[in-house]
Amino acid sequence: MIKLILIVISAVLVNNFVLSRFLGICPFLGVSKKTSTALGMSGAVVFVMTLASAVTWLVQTYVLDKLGIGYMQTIAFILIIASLVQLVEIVLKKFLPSLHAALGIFLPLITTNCAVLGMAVLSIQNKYTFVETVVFGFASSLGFALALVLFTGLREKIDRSNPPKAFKGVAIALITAALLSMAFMGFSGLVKI
Amino acid sequence: MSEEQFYSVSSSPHVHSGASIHGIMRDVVIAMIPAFIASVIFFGLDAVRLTVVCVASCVIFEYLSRRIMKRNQTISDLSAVITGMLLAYNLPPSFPTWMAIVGSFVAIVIAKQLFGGLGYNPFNPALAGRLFLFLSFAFAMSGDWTPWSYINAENIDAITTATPLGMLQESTGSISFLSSNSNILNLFLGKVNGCIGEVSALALILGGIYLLWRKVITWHIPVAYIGTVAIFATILYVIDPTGNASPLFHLFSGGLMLGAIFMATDMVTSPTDKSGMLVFGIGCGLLTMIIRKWGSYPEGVSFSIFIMNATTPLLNRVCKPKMFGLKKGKA
Amino acid sequence: MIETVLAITCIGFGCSFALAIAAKFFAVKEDPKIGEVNDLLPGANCGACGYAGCMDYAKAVVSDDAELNLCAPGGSDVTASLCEYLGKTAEAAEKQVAIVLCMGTDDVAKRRFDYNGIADCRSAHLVGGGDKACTYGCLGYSSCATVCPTNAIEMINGVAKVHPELCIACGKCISACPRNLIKLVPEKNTVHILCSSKDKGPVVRKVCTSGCIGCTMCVRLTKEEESISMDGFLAKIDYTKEVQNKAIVEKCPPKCIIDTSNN
Amino acid sequence: MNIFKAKFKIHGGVHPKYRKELARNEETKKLPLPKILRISTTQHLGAPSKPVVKKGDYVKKYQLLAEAAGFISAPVHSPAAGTIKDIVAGTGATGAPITEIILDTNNTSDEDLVGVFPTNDWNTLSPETILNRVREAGVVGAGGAGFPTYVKLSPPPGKEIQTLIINGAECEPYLTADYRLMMEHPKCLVEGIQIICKVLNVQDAHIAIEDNKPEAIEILSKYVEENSIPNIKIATLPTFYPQGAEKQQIFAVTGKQVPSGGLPSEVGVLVENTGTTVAIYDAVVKDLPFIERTTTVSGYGIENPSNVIAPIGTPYQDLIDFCGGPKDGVKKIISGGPMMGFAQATAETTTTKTTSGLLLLTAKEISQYESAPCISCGRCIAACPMNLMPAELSQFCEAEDFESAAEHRVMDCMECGCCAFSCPAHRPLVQHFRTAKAFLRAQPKK
Repeated sequence: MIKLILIVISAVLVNNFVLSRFLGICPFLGVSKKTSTALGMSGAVVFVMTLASAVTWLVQTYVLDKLGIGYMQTIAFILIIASLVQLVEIVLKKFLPSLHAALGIFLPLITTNCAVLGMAVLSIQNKYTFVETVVFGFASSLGFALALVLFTGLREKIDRSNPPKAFKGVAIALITAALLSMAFMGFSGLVKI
Repeated sequence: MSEEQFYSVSSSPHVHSGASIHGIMRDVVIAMIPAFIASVIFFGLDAVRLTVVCVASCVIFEYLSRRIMKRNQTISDLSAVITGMLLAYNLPPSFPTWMAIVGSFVAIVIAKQLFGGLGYNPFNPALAGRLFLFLSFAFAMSGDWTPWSYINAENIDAITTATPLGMLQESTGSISFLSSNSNILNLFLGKVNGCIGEVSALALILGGIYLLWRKVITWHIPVAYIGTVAIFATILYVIDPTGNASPLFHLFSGGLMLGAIFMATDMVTSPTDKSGMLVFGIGCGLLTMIIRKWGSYPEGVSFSIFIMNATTPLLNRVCKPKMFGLKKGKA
Repeated sequence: MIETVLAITCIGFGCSFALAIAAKFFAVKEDPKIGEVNDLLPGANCGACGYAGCMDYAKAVVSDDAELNLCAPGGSDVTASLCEYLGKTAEAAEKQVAIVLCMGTDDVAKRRFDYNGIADCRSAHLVGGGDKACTYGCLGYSSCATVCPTNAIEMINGVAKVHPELCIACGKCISACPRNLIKLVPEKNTVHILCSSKDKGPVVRKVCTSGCIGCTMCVRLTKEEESISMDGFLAKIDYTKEVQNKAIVEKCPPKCIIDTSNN
Repeated sequence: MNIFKAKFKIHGGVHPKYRKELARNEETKKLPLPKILRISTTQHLGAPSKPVVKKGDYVKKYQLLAEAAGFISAPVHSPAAGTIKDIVAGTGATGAPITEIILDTNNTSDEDLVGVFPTNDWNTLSPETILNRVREAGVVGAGGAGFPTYVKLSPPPGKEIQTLIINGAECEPYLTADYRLMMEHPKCLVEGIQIICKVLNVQDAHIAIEDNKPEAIEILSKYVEENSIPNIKIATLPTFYPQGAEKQQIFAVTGKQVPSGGLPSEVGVLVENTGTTVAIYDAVVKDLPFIERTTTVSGYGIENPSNVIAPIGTPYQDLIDFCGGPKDGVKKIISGGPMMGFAQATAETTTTKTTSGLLLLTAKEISQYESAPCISCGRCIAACPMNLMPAELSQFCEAEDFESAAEHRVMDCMECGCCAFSCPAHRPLVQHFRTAKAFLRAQPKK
């Protein structure tokens, strides 16, 4: 049980997917313009990552390992993640059309989101059990959501700042993200995992 | 009325309280002088060297960046001087000069001017400079040295190489000697190792009282921050007195006083609403103790304030005053 | 080797089967037109049209009839196919250009008080009616220039001036100007009366030396074409007609009529 | 004793330098009739009145010059006999265009007037006749807004008024017109209050006075004591700005909060300015139309600051010359108080029914705005009596994001100026909000 808590702390705070491992940066920068889209995106990512972690672990252990074709891991995982994202898109279009329109291009982008694939591959490398993988998937998507919401708050403040012309827009956002990741380095060593 | 002599016309109001940014910053500089005197007493020439270098380089960097960005000059509002002093207070006496200049560059140019100058920066510039130095030159920041004031101190055996928190971090056996009264008194007065500006809690508290009296800061952030650290430390101390240092130790050691009174209360990067300030203070307190207790760095103050700076825009959105005449609880 | 191929195809089939069920189960009634319009679009999802991808633009074109010429990569042939599909004619009317009807620069027009406040026309207009002596003239705090998406407006000596070649006639500057000095006129019209002051002659002369004093000289000279009429004490050009008699440019006493054909 | 201390304290408020001692001690003087009067037709909130005279007409004193146009409007009467020289377009104190009736009062006698029929006992008049007299006399709120009084005195059906508050706070610095009025005419004020009580059939009325005017409190309470009027009490309020604001005063005296966007009548309270009450008394008892009012001419830029009774339409220049002319170094001429008044470009503008003050301020007294960035120090939030967030609002307005400004309730800002007064970065906060409100008002109601 302790190990699960450690996994959660490590995934959310210590090696946060966006701020320490620098995975999933493009939706992180793309969707952080408005809080409503950021929350929508986080919701979609949590749903996809948790499901993806479960399904990819099952496929890895019962299919790939059984047949000894571990090298097919990437293709299989991408296939699963893509279909999960398609599922999310259909569900969102049905129940939350406004959010679906607001997210627009960033929803299909989750398929190529390295955070999702990264999480799946990492959980295999760390030899987690099934429960640990799902918890790790859920926790890392929480980490992504935390970083995204924090960054959206900051983004709305710096959108009102007036940097020199060359730094307007994404440049100043990247600098803020750098400072934010510097802050999160404070948590390093919090958990010996 | 001759044609040329125009009247000045502006929107109402036409009178003003006389407050100015320069006035506020001047009060903060005055409040930091006791800490400077304490640092000179304990660390002598190094303290003067570092403070002068940091303040000068901060002002020069601000002047140059405003000139390059073709913006109006703002070095007269003393905010660069304050950033310089705060950054210097966070540096150990043996810190090399060129690194201090790099720190000032990061603090002023990257953390403040790139965002457009005072008021636009989401993070406290002095903290950004300190964290950058802390993460890039870890060795220089925590280096072992013996402040000259120790040479002629009477209790020779009290010479310790690391800072009080450093010892707390590395120690494995019982550390009850850390919480002895004499050590606490040393901590309070500042006769102990550490960064030049943060050692003397007495001087910092004096500065804090001056700021409160001048209404530059309100009590909410410092009290919430120091209160949370005290409560958290007491709980730990009650659970395991040998393994943990006493609450008083935690209050007067490390950068807590400097952080709570001068860095967390930086107006630009802390919430504007009273309830937001309380949440901000409590957040800083929790994070500081978490990092001190379980984190790999001995000192958590800078990191915790820096992280809470990131939450300030969200706190500003959540904690809002209720408008007059909105009895029915509508936001 | 064969098991790999089999395994992956099984996973593929499994996923697609699940998606087929989901698509059926959560089907959303969609306007077929949107799909067809989407096929006409290049599908680059670049967002240049200001919508989030081509599907979104298609939806906007069909439901809330967005402009048909916004697709940058598609260019004119996409616009043409959209028009022909929707049976609408894109307003291929002649190109419109914005123009600022004031030339009261700081050297000719007087100010009446020393304004201390926000350097923005909309705000300055609200404080004491604006610091320009002429209550109709351009205040010169460049609200229109800041709002112009293509930076076509430049402030020259305190008065806004539109560069016709950069102007895309989006109309943002018209709503930004608190004194409604900016009009959309056909590009081919080169003669303009750069004044909007409705005050009497002597009042105008006191505040601005190049303001229209209502002497009706230009109206008399262009009597046959009836291209210029008087609106109170202000001469106004009827932009549906071309002004032939270019002599009015020299004859106009305050010289507030210009002809942009030469420069 | 009929004096009680108001017990509710409102949030925010500031303490500007009051400088009331400049024009507080002498008696109110009367301005000799100026040669030219330029009477504006927008003397009130609501539709401008329509002139009923034309160029060249000869008019008597008290004769109707312009009739009310619509429900919320008020008639304008001639303050003196004279010939109408012209009816022209001019600019009002706020800089907005107005129509002015230019009256030449050269060598005309003061007796040449339209007959007036004062009554010696107003108790015999029915509320309707009182209301009619108030409407025909063109009485408007003298506090600065200029809302037609008879509209205010006829609350919408179903809304019962329980308490009447007479606003004697006069919290704007420099202005002492109401103070002098309370000192010199307690009788007119008290009877005016009784008239209003009769019209609204209200039981108790409070005169709200700030505690920096002890003499006024003492005189009024002595007057009420002697004539044993039970239902009028005096509420003393702590002195700070904006104690005189309607919603704030209602809360301070009764503890009730007027709902956002609502009228005071919704909480059963009505606030009336002391100047307006005396004008009601003049209209009902002396049958005099609202043709003159007291204006405080003050500031370090005027030779001898004093309170002057001047007919409406008097050019500011005449008032300034009457008070000894300007000293040198006058940087600003302000119509009204320094916190909410309008700065003037020239001294040609003329007084109206709502001109409570005319200030000539030197550079030492006024402040300059610079659009320095906001350092979110929170002083404006602490000062705002409506509990809004001026810091955030002004950043929205700077980015022209007026929708978010509307969400943060910029329409509820009453432009009292407390935020801009206390802003260390000298940001023109009130101008931001005024621009946002003008923009939002111009938006078609979606």
